[in-house]
Amino acid sequence: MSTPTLDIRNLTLGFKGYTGFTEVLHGISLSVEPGERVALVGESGSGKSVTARIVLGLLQELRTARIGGSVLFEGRELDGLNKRERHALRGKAMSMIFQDPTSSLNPVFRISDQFHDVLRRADPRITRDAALERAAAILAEVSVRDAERVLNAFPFQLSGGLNQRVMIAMALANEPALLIADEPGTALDVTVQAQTLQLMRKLVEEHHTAVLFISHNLGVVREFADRVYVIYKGRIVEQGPTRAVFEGPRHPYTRALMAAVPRLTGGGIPDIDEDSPDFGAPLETHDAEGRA
Amino acid sequence: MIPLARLLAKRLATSLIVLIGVSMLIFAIARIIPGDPARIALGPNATAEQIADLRAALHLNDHIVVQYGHFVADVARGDLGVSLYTNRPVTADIALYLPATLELVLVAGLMMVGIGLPLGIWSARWRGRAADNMIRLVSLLGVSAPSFVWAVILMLLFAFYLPLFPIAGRISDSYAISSVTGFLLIDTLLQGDVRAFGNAAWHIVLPAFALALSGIGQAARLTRANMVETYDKPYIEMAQSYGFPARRIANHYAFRPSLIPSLTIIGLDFAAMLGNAFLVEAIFAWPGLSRYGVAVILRKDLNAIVGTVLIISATFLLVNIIVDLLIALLNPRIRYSQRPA
Amino acid sequence: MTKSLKLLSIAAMASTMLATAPLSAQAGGVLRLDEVAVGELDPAIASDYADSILMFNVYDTLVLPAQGAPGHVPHLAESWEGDGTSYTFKLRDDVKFVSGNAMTAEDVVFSLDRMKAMGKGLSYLFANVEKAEAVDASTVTFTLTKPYAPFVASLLRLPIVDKQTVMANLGEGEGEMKDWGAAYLTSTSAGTGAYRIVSHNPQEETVMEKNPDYFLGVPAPAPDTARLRYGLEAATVRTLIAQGEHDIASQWLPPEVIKALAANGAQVLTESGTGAFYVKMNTTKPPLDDVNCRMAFAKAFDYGAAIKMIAVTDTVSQGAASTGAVPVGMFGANPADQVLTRDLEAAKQHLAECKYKPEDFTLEISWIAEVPVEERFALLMQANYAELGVKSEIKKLPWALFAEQVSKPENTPHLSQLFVNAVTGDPDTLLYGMYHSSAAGTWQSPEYLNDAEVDKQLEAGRTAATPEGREGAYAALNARLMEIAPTIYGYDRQSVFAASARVKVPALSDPSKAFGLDGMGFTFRLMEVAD
Amino acid sequence: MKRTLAILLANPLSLLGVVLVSVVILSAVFADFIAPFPEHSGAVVDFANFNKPPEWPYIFGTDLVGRDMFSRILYAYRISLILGIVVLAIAVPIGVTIGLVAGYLGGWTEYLLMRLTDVFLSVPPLVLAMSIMGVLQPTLANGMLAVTAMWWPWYTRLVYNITRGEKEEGYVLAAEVIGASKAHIIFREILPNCVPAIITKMTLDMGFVILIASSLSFLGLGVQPPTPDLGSMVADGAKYLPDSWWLTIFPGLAILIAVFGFNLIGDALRDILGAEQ
Repeated sequence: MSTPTLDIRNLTLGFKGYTGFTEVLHGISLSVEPGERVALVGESGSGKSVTARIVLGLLQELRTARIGGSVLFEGRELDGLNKRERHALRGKAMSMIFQDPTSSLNPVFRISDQFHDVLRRADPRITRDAALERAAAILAEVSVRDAERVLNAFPFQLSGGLNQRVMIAMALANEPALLIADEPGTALDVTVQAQTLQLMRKLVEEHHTAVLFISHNLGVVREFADRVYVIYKGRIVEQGPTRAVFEGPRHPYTRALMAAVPRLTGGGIPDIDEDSPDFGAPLETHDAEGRA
Repeated sequence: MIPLARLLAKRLATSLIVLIGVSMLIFAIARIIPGDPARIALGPNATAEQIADLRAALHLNDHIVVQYGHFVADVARGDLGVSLYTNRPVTADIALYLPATLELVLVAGLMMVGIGLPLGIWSARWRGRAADNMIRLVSLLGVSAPSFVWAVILMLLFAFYLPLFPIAGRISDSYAISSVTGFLLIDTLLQGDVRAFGNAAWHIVLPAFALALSGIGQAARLTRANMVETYDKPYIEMAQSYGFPARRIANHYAFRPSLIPSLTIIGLDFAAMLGNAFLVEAIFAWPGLSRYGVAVILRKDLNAIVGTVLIISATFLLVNIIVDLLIALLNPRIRYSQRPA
Repeated sequence: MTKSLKLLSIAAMASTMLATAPLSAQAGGVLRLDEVAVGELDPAIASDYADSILMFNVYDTLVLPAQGAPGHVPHLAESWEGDGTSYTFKLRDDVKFVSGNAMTAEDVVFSLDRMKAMGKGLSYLFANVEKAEAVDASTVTFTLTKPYAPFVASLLRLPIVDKQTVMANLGEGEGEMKDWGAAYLTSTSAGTGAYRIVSHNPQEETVMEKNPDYFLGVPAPAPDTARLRYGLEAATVRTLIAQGEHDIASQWLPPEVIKALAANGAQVLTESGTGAFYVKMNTTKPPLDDVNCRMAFAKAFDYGAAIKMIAVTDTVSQGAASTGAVPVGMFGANPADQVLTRDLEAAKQHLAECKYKPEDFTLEISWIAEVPVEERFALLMQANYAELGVKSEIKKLPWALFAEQVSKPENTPHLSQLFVNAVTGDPDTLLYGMYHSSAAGTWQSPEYLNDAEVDKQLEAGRTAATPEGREGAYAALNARLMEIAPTIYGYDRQSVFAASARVKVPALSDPSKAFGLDGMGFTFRLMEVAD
Repeated sequence: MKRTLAILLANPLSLLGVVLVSVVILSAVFADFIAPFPEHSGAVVDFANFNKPPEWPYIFGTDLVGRDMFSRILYAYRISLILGIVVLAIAVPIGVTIGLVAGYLGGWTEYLLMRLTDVFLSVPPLVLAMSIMGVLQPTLANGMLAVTAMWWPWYTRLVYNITRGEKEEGYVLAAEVIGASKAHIIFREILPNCVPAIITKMTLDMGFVILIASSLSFLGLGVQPPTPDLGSMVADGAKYLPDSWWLTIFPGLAILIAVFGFNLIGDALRDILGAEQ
């Protein structure tokens, strides 16, 4: 068996604040194989976004954060890397797509400038012309026809869908091994969201990129992911192949999530009784598709 | 560029209205001064007849509205009248003193931007760390004392006790620089006299720094506050997740968007230096408009008061317009209010 | 902490002097001095000390004061004679203006006409002069409306201007003479003086250089260039001198600063004798319309503390104890050892006899904003009169505002502090303007005194034909002024200047070379500057 | 309120601010008891002890007529605080009312009021105050007037901006629907939402009023002697630098301490109350 692109083991996270220590992640484990699309599903505040930021190494720089457990990227322990090495991974070996494409692009710089900076991560000496050429090529891959106009524009001059494609193009520009997609396109129109997701799926398949897909939207997850982890209050409560989880949810939280599926655009947390003792139920693992 | 032109036209029109308002305000203030300007001007030994003549010549016997009419007509011809104090045209006096003040204010403005902004950037980048706390403390100290206190302290430290800088004036006596622009830093270079330029620059350091200190503090505080806010924006997280260098994130991705809201205030602060220059010029014997301004106010020199305040206000408005244009240039949302074709 | 700071400061000063020594050597031949702004270059407008320095160097007058002695000596005039209402002057024929034009009787006539027509500055000195006429190119006759003993002295204030140059540069104005060349003469000079204008900025600096064609010649050791700067802060002057970048400080430096400079090796120059410090009481305003109240305030004033305040060193002071209404050295003065002193008991007695009670009035003590030492006198008086149970408030007045307020008796403060000096050196120009009833309500006469006896003696003093006659008149005047106490005669003034060691100014350091006229000591051609 | 205070005292910087401001206020209030020479705030001269460097019992030295600098600085704080309080007490209601009215009513009222505000804001603050002081007699009351004249427009601007935002808010629209009077909406609905910003600005301004007032008296346009005033002390003392440094440095530092203290608290309040710039 090949080395997983991402292997998280018993990850814990806590913050030290004025009111004392608050633990946010209570020891989660998950893995993403090369080229595999894995979804991490949970409501907001469940800990899915911080997990992504730990993988990117962003939280490690926060002085109030206390991180335990281990994160292995392509077999290398992130904690064992120094700051510079960890930094070197970002934007090259792994990249990220955000929820709201328009506000994730800097409003005062042209797309071209920002693209140039992205490409410079892989090739620090890349000239502006070369960068533009490369950017245009990648934009074409995400079905952007007039790449020149888009590159020359500021984010606020483009539609949300177009910005989302720009984001996807940027994310894949440096051929990363891992792409983290944090609620991609939630801020967009449903149809546009669906289109861009499809586009993204096509691209990651072509590029054989592993994806950690973070979402609260099961409908989208079902379309996109090979495997699903359900996270709830800092714990993984259920995991397994997408089909298995969807067809036979075992954990009450997963079932509650399922009940909310029709609300495709998401935004809502399942309306269930959180005090139910069921929520403390142990991790449910689906053993389908040959995984032990 | 059409939106820019429209913006400029709009701001100029508003400024003109405001300037007319200022002229009325200051004109009214100057006319209700107790005491007879004619008598003050002619000095202690003037006869009643001479005073009556001068009053007539100054239209002082007319209704204030008529006086204002005369004044506006004169201003339209570029005539601000004759100073009752120096017996010279007010425009000539102002032309003589304004460059020195502007030079001081401009250099102070450069210091404010050149030192204040980097401090603010640095502070925001290392927010919460020791460097940040130091900068915050120092910049707050900077804004907490009037510029004359800084002038006195700087002078005492760096001109008296450690005589590193000259104590007064714009340039040493031994340099004869003919005035072309009135800006010594430019005139010396125009004459190709590098040593004189160095000497003039050496003279301007302390007064400009004393004047700039509160502006530096203000600029640093503002930049920091706005940048800290910006650091929470998704596009900064995006830049970080792509591993852009921290320095580039601070200097470009976080700084540029934060600069736009800061600029208005920085512009106002810069313009306020025109007034604060009065305090610094007094200490460093800087031959600028301020000393003239204080002198004419103390002597109730009508024409000169109105002229000086008008010119300072016009400069103030001009600075604000420039700042607005700068903001428009920096903020693509204003520059490209329409989508490009 | 004090000690270490002081040590540091001294060490720093010493190193400054060392560091800047080469600088001052290269300055060579330049004389740097300062005065209060503004420097007025137009002879018809010039009036104060700064203006006088300019006048005495870029212009000449028909006569000069004799050095170290009373009387006048010929200058542009070779000789003169007069009989009380008519004076005839014979002019030198070898004098040229800086323009190259020869100086003739026409220029003298023009200068007087211009002065009288413009009516500014010191033109009032010539109120009694009916006309001047050119008899021939080198003879001029002045006709007076009535005898005026100090006429010759007043000519010290009539700088002779170049008629041809002025006429060629008339500015805008109404009438035949337009502005009388005022616009031109406020920015440059048209005189015969030993120095000519290089540049002039009335707020900042006037630069003058030697006039190589001066009719008396300018001695080589005299400064080649003189820079008169205006409005320097005391602290600035103090450091510039310590750093060897300034030569003569203005007399307006506070005594403490002169003291500090003297302690650091600066020389102290003095110019004495023609003026005094006065606290003038508005005799029209209650309670000062009662002579007993005035006497009370005069007696309660602490003359000793005032003298102590202005002492510069053990031997030099900005003033000498006053002996009465006329400064020592002038006609009618009391002997120098008969000094006024504080007498609180007498003051209380006078106050008891005054028809106003202390609890019924508040005394308004003004001081001139431009003269910081007056604030201290104001505080001194406030404290002195508090001992009499008199309340007072202190009011700071900028000079221009003060001069305007005194034009009406009801606006004039109770007490006004003034330094007055005889502009021509003659007692008439000191006393007449202050005390004659016809002169009431000018900046010199906020007393609004109206006393027949005083008027009589003042007229006698200016018309008396002999020195003895004048002495008698002024002695009587002095006695009368002491009796009715319109003024507190603070002290006889002496101007003190701190100066660097590289200048020699005999007129300000050697009593036998002194002119006895304010500002004349700054005749640059008589100075020496070490190279 | 209690929470605000607790946070103020918890942060070392704002705690420093609270300490400094307390010192200033206590000095001003209890000057009569603290000052070694309370009579030196008035018409007293002591030529036996004039121009003395700091030494016991004159810990800050004496001035040129022999008065204790320390005592005079304590009394000068009293003047500064009174001036600051009075100026804000007049300027804030005027500025706030104009800002509310202009922001809520809009139209010509807004245009005229805001242009008027612009006129005042277009003269550099110090120059405006100087012109006014030049006209009037330099007294404490007139000094307050001059500073007030330059101060109110800033509150107008602040409140105007908030009001324009608030007026579109639901609660305002709701009040309009019910038919509440304009005065009710302006003062009862919108005003309370401006209060945190106003309070923050007032705290910061307390320092700046002291600063501007001292600048005015530095130029000789302020309070008259023998009333002790920090700005005029610096101005008078500056003539005697560097020899009599204590005449300038102590009053200069006194200004710095007071303004710094108010700024520290103002800064902390801004963070706590989350008021906008």
